Amino acid sequence: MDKTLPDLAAAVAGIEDGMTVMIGGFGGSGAPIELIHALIDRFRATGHPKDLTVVNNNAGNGHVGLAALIEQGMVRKLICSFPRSADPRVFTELYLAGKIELELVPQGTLAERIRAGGAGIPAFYTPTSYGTDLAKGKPVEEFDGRPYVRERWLKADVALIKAETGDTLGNLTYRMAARNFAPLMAMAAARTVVQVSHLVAPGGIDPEAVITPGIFVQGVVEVPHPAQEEDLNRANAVYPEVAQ
Amino acid sequence: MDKTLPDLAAAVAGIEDGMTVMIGGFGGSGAPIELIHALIDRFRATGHPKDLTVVNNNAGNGHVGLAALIEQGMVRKLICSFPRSADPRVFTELYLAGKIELELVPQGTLAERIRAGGAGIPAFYTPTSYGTDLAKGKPVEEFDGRPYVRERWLKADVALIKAETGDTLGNLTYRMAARNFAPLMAMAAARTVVQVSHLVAPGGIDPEAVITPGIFVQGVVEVPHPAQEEDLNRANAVYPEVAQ
Amino acid sequence: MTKLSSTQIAWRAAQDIADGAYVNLGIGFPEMVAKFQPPGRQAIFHTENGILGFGEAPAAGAEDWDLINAGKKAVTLKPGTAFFHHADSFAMVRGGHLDVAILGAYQVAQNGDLANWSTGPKGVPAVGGAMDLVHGAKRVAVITEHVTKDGKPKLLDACTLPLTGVGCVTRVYTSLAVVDIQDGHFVLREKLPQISLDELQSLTGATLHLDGAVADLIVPEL
Amino acid sequence: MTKLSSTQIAWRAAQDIADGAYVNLGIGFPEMVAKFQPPGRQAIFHTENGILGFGEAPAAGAEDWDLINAGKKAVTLKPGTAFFHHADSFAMVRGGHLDVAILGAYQVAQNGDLANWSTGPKGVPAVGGAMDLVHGAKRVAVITEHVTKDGKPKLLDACTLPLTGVGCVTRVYTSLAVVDIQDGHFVLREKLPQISLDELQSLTGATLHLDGAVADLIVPEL
Repeated sequence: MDKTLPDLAAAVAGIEDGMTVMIGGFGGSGAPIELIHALIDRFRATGHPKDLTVVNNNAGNGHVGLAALIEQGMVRKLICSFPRSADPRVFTELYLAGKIELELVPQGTLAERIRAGGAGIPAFYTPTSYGTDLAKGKPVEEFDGRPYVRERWLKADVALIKAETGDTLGNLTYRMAARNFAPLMAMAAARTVVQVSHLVAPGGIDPEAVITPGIFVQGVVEVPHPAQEEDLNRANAVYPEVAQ
Repeated sequence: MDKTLPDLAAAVAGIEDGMTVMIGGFGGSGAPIELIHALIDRFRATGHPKDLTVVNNNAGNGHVGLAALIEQGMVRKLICSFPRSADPRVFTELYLAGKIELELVPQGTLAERIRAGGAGIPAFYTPTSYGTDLAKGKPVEEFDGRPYVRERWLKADVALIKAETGDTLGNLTYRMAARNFAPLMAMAAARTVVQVSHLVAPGGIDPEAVITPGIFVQGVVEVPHPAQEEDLNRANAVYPEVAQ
Repeated sequence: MTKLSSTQIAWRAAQDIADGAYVNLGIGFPEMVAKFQPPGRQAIFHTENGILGFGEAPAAGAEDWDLINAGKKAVTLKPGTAFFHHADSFAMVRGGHLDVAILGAYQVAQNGDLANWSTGPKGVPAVGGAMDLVHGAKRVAVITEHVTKDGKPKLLDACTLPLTGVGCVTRVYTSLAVVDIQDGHFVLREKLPQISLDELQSLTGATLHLDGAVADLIVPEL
Repeated sequence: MTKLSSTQIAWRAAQDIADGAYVNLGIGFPEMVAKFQPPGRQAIFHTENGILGFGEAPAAGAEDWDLINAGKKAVTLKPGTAFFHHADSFAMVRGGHLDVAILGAYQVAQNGDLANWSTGPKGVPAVGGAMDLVHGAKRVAVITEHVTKDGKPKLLDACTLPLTGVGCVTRVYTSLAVVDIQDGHFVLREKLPQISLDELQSLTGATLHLDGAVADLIVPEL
């Protein structure tokens, strides 16, 4: 019953070519930098995984984290709401060159589709995007005289998320707005792997304070003092570091 | 911006004949006994409100709380999943006499319909109830080869709920499994009135610990040491007390 | 007739629950399954009203009525318990996150249909979370007497009572046997050694298929 | 030409926000509205990424990058702040719980259509939360220059750019005027006293209707 993983390599071991991977974070807040970099390490050592479909709110910033994953050529398709950032060059150049696919989803619809995937709701209706290009090809139906667009659930093979405190059963708390998509992605992925800043024994988290109950978590790895994407970018960090 | 209400009478003042009222609680846990009894007091003094549609998981137990509200004849229709309890006589007798309507909803569908009402989702699909009497007349559609039933959102004019700690902005925490439907009902009602055991100033609740953010709450009234329905029933309590 | 007690049926069902499994037990009789976890295994119990990983019943008088299960019985905290609201609770159910749900039954059909919520149009209908559980948990099992109080089969070719769910049950633990449901058939896995196959078939409302050896259903005195 | 600065447009929009209102400000220019709450009024600001009731920007160097708004700018805690996940955040939006959303615009049409997310097929499209906000908040207002950088009207009979939402905007605060959208028409409420009605009309891509007196748009130097 102990869901603790020995290290980051073990945490990203189950991710295979072609999988859909949800990655927590809104911009840099909540981005599981160490898990992403471990996945890059594996790719550089083995050539896998590649052809990933990645679900994230954004498309990376600078040359670390998600941007680095994209820069390595590991991502075939991105599902996101806002592929812009302070430095979106990595994604932008690949996208304009036709080398990466983009499925653009309104942010609230993205969140709700992920929740629906986790909650066993295959489809739902939302007013969002009605009458816009992003509703093209989607069924529309009126309820109480107002038109709504039907959206489908979104699931993943794996979710990589960052939490603040986790116990060995997978119960999680988050830190401020780093929470964002992580609790939803944990629900929607067949396998959710979490980097926690503090790993504690069961009982180490107040049952009232649990945000993600352990049932949604399959693996926990402790990463004390995780890097903050924003700090890395302000220091012009690049991953992997360029050999001198 | 202060949402504090002076007393229980003020808390239930806005509830009118024919309204839909969501009442928190799963059995006795989370039942806002004092708010319900205040509503009964108003009805006995003024003859209003009546013809209410009440949404609750159950149909009351004994002769206090929701059972007492029903016993007073204030409820025209009940929407619930499980109209049974240790002592369900009040509802049972009225129901079998054809004096109260029942809309029976599977518990998870009830929860999701209420959440949908709060989240602006007019309809969603669920596998629950497919092929059963409770799906009769509802649209069915296949997704990925599996049949699902379409369910509509559920909203209310007023929600009456119980919370543990509330601040004057309406941020709430709950106590253990008394949480149940309350956070959902708070979202789905046009006006949510909360009895809190502890009223604190803004800042008195850790922002990470807030379960219901204040945006979902319109009024807060402090009721220290609220009655527990189960305790009342074990003491064979009746509301209002019979005059000697 | 020799048959297992309810306690013994619950014991047998408990043997198939893996260590670390997330389990929902229906209210009433199925709640008993929690008492018989095999040594070295610890399941994590879910209750519809928003608790995961709760502990057993408190001593009489020590109840906290905000800490109850779906049957409104008092439970206790354990290290690792989590609270959540009803929509999250049924996201766990409907979203396929539970490993096992164990429910009672009025009737089970050979195609996996379950009837356990209504005995017909009279009386007050009540469904609770049963219709959600049968379409949510990865494995839906039933524990039940093999026949009704007046001796009629509960395992049938088709349910006659209102359905809880369609094609949802995959294993039935009865007072006489363990029966799987596969490809629209009952497949007998275990039976009490004291009862003959013919006798068991005569108490069952649809053909019991065989698929390999039938094991003896051996349960300790409890 | 005399016109309001962005800061002044933001100030004007802020005057219409009631005490205690729940408000979402679009990223960029609309964020400025928060600075100009009239004395005695305190709105509660919502940001898509899961904070309600946050405070203003911290001093440089005091940022916590887990405490940011939807524009990824650092904010601060205030007494009464609450955190929540993205689905709850957009339940607030889509469920009609916000009193006001104030957004920027490329174009606004007289029927309330808004275009503010895409300037066409070239480049990288990005939508964020705009399409959710326009169908969620009780009141959707726009703040914008009255005309584009090259002098073309932004208030039009119909949008030519890809839509963010249909019939969603009810008030537009521009660098020259305050315009309501009612029954498929622009209705002029306020204009800079220095500009004539004819001149304003010539800078507007659809008829400005009058419905009672047009007030002077008076904004302090800021």
